[in-house]
Amino acid sequence: MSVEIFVTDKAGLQKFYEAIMANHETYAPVETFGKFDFKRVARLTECDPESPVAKTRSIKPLFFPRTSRVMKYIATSAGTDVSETDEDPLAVKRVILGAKHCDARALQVLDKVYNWDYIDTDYQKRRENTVIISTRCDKADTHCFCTSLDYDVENLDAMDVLIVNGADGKIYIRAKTEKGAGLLNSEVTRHASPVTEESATPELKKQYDAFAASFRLRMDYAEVNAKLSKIFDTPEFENVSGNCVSCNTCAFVCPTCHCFKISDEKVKDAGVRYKSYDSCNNGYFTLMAGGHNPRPAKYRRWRQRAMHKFVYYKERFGENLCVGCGKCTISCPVNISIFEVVNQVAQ
Amino acid sequence: METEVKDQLVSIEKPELVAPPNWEPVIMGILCNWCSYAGSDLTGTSRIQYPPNIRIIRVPCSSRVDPWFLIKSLQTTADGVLVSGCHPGDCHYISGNYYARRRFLVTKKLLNFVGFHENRVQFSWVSAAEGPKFAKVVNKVTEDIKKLGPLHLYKKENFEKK
Amino acid sequence: MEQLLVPMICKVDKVIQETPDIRTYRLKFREEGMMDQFTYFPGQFVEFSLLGSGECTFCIASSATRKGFFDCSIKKAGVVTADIHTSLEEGDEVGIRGPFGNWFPLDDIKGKNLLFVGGGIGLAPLRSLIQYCTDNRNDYKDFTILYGARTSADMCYKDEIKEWQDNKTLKVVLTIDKPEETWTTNVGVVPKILEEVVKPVIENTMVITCGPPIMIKYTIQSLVKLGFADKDIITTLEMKMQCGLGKCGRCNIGSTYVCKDGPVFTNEQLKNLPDEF
Amino acid sequence: MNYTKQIQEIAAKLFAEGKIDVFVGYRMNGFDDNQVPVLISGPQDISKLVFTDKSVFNLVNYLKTDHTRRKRVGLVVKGCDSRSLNLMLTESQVKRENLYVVGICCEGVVDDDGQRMQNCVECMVPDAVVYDELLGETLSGSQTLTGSKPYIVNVDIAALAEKPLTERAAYFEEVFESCIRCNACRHSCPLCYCAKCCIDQETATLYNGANTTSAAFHALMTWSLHLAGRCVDCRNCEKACPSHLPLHLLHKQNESVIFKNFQEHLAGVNPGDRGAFYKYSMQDPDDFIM
Repeated sequence: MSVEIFVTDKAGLQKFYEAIMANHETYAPVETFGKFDFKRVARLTECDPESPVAKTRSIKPLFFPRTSRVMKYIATSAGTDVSETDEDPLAVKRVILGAKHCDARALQVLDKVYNWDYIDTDYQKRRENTVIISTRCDKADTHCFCTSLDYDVENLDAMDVLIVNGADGKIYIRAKTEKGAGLLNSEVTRHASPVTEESATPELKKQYDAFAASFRLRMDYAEVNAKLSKIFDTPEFENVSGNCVSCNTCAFVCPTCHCFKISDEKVKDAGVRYKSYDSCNNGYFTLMAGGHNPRPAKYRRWRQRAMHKFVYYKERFGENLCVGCGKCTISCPVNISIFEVVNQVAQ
Repeated sequence: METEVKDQLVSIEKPELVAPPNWEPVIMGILCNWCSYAGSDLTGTSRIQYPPNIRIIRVPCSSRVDPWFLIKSLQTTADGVLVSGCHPGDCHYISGNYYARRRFLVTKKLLNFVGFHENRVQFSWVSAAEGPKFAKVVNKVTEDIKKLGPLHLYKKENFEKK
Repeated sequence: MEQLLVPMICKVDKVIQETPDIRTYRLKFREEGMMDQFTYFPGQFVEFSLLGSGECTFCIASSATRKGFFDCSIKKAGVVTADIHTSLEEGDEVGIRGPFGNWFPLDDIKGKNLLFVGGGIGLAPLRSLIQYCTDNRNDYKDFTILYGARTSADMCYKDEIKEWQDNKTLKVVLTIDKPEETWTTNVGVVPKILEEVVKPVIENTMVITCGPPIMIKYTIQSLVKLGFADKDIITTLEMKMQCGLGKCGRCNIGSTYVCKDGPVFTNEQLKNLPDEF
Repeated sequence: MNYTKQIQEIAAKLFAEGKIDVFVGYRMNGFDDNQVPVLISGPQDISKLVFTDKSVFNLVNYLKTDHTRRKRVGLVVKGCDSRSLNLMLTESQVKRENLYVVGICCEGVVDDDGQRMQNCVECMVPDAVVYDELLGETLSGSQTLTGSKPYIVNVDIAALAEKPLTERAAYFEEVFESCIRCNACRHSCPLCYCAKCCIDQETATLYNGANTTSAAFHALMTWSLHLAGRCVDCRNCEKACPSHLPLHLLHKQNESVIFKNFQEHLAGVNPGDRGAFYKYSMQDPDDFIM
């Protein structure tokens, strides 16, 4: 695929966004109660594709909804009738505007767990039918540490279209996948002019360098990973989990947390089975019917969370489960930072 | 397949939300065993007519009524709730209805605050001797709810219908 | 994945009250021919749903060599199992997903002496393997079954145990925790009986054990003391599971998903896992 | 308001005398000027302790965790925190003799943006009501319980109460729709100490794990009614909510109804007072009952 890079200005970008909204089912950050949620939008004025990273929720719910019906049943005298629920809502393609780098990366990480062994076809379908347009951040937030992890932020190909606010005031639009190229070919040409890769690269690099220099948090990922994998029994976990209030917020806002629970609800002879978010910080997450709980104490659950993110998932699927977005730290009522935790434990 | 769950929420008390023809409200009646339940008995034995929309649940005392009951009824089948107990001072357990009274006020105000019409939950004191009053109360509640129309707010869906 | 979470409907063919709190349900698929597609091996589990109440994980307690049905033994422990015990009777319908997980290493145990050590409801997965092995009796050498329960009333599969006792090619040792008047044989916890009464041959022997976590722990200790190699000790793990598909993250122990990589583990594998089961 | 030095001294003294095992206080979070709670288990970490007007979180919440259970605990409480502590004592959740309470005469705390928190503006009880040691000057406005300072109805409540019913309903629909049911509000509330919440009971509740708007309504309404007459308006729940929902609306609404109608009841002010629903008066309003 020949790389096509388009260059435009602010007004051109807005026209591009509007064109997308006119022709596609579009999701973009919409402000609700002081934070940005990805919602279906029809006009650019309703949303803010450049919402601040600290206040924006992840795009995970668009692929793994916070609750979904997996089946329904009706018991009749002739027997029980079990079926999947309703038809596919994702026959149409959709476009996500203003996704953050880390969110896009998170989906790449989640692909691994959803596609091993049993394949989650619903998730797959949602992935295939979605074009993700991502704007690179200009500045790191207080709790961001994506550049310290095991993936290459500069050349990330998790999004379909990358938008960069160049240091020269121009806006660069670049397709990263076939899907993205297809969207650009149909929508962007009227609002932007193509440039060669060679001429754009220095600007992109300059912007990235400025972005990378703005990080407060840095760590040596390989070292932390190696150290953590050896210290399962360290008492340090007890110290770092001390002021956790077990509120589960971190898992619910995390773009990569994928644990869920299955529960049944019934009204008389009919019922529905739900699949909804769950968190490993819940005391009863692993509680078994007989009363046996492998992780009864808070520090054990914290250990599971930290180790799963930084060690286990890497061991199993070759990727780090944490993408360094800092959402958990921002949402945490007592600001426990997973960055601090893993570093403190590793030392 | 439809996976993301969206409740069918319709803001209530909109004038255009007219009840379907022949619609009859369902009213949850939670009655205390010693006064109101006996009162409703008396209404029946005195052959006084009252609307059949009320579904009666007998509880030992009006203070047995957890505000949770009201929320649960409103979220399932009921379009309105009537809670009835002994007159102040007549409680079989001496002071149960005084405690209940406090809870009812707070619950009623809170439900009203989040968007339920104040007539959706109603309370009454009906003694065992007040058969006619019970009929009057049920008549009034039924009238009120009929005026408001069916309740759509925060309903738990009925899986059987789908 | 949602379609993988939709269960198939089975009919309860027979209910056997094994003990006051354990029932065995014999299940048949409602649709004809489904049973032929439902291939499973000893040690695998199914997700058993009492529709409307919820889903539970149970191992299959019968062997595929007995055709036409499969068994699940259910102990009353939590909300759903209590519902199952009170409401599920013959002719009722339940949902089944599965089979999931790995199974006992059938090739590895061929031509060896087998020692089964079970406790309480832990006999259920072993029963599947015992049935499989007795149906292919010639593939195996000596056969010992050690089974312990809290009291004689808590012993499940009483009829089947009688069959095993009558079978001259099997050696069956039973034990209960505390003495009872009518009980004439061994009394004591399983590890003690294992060391004092069974005295197993170590050479060419595979031990398969299952039971409550505490029993497994001490049984493995005494097996190691007796001189068994870690790779010859096989057990099945109990862990909270919900999806059975390696997605929901509940059964995660280290980087292992018990529902996919387990529930059957050798002691060698267990030693490499973090101590969280 | 800066009691950093005094609190450090008190903690050092307590550890030196062997009176406590854990001290619960605040420390700087390490990246900006906001603070986070810290549990100190020995004199070596005392220098971390701070207390300024950024000390927002209600530390009484930590009395229900593993790290403080069956231990002797020293902790810092502001006015609202001390009221929740009072309730926990009354409800027999903690033992007074295991606690060493440093009370603060609070001048009000500020949020992340440096604005005085709304609950502090409307606060009726700025001084700690339970303490072993009280820091700061008792403020003149603190003898308000008899009415020298009028009860201020929360601004948001007042604004919402004036709106028509349909508008209110629409507003709350959005609130309940935005709830992701992570239950952070419940876990961060010091008075939600039940081992298993009634909302999580498989058999008792209307919803079992579904994460819908009506389930959120069910959970939040039940929760706020369980806290009616007990909520002390510390706003831990709001700080914890990842969706930034205005949860105080539900609590303040209940509080204002209770204060107005039930003899100016305020939760947790008097020791031994279990809450508005545990007592009654003949004069309670009766006009809404037929």
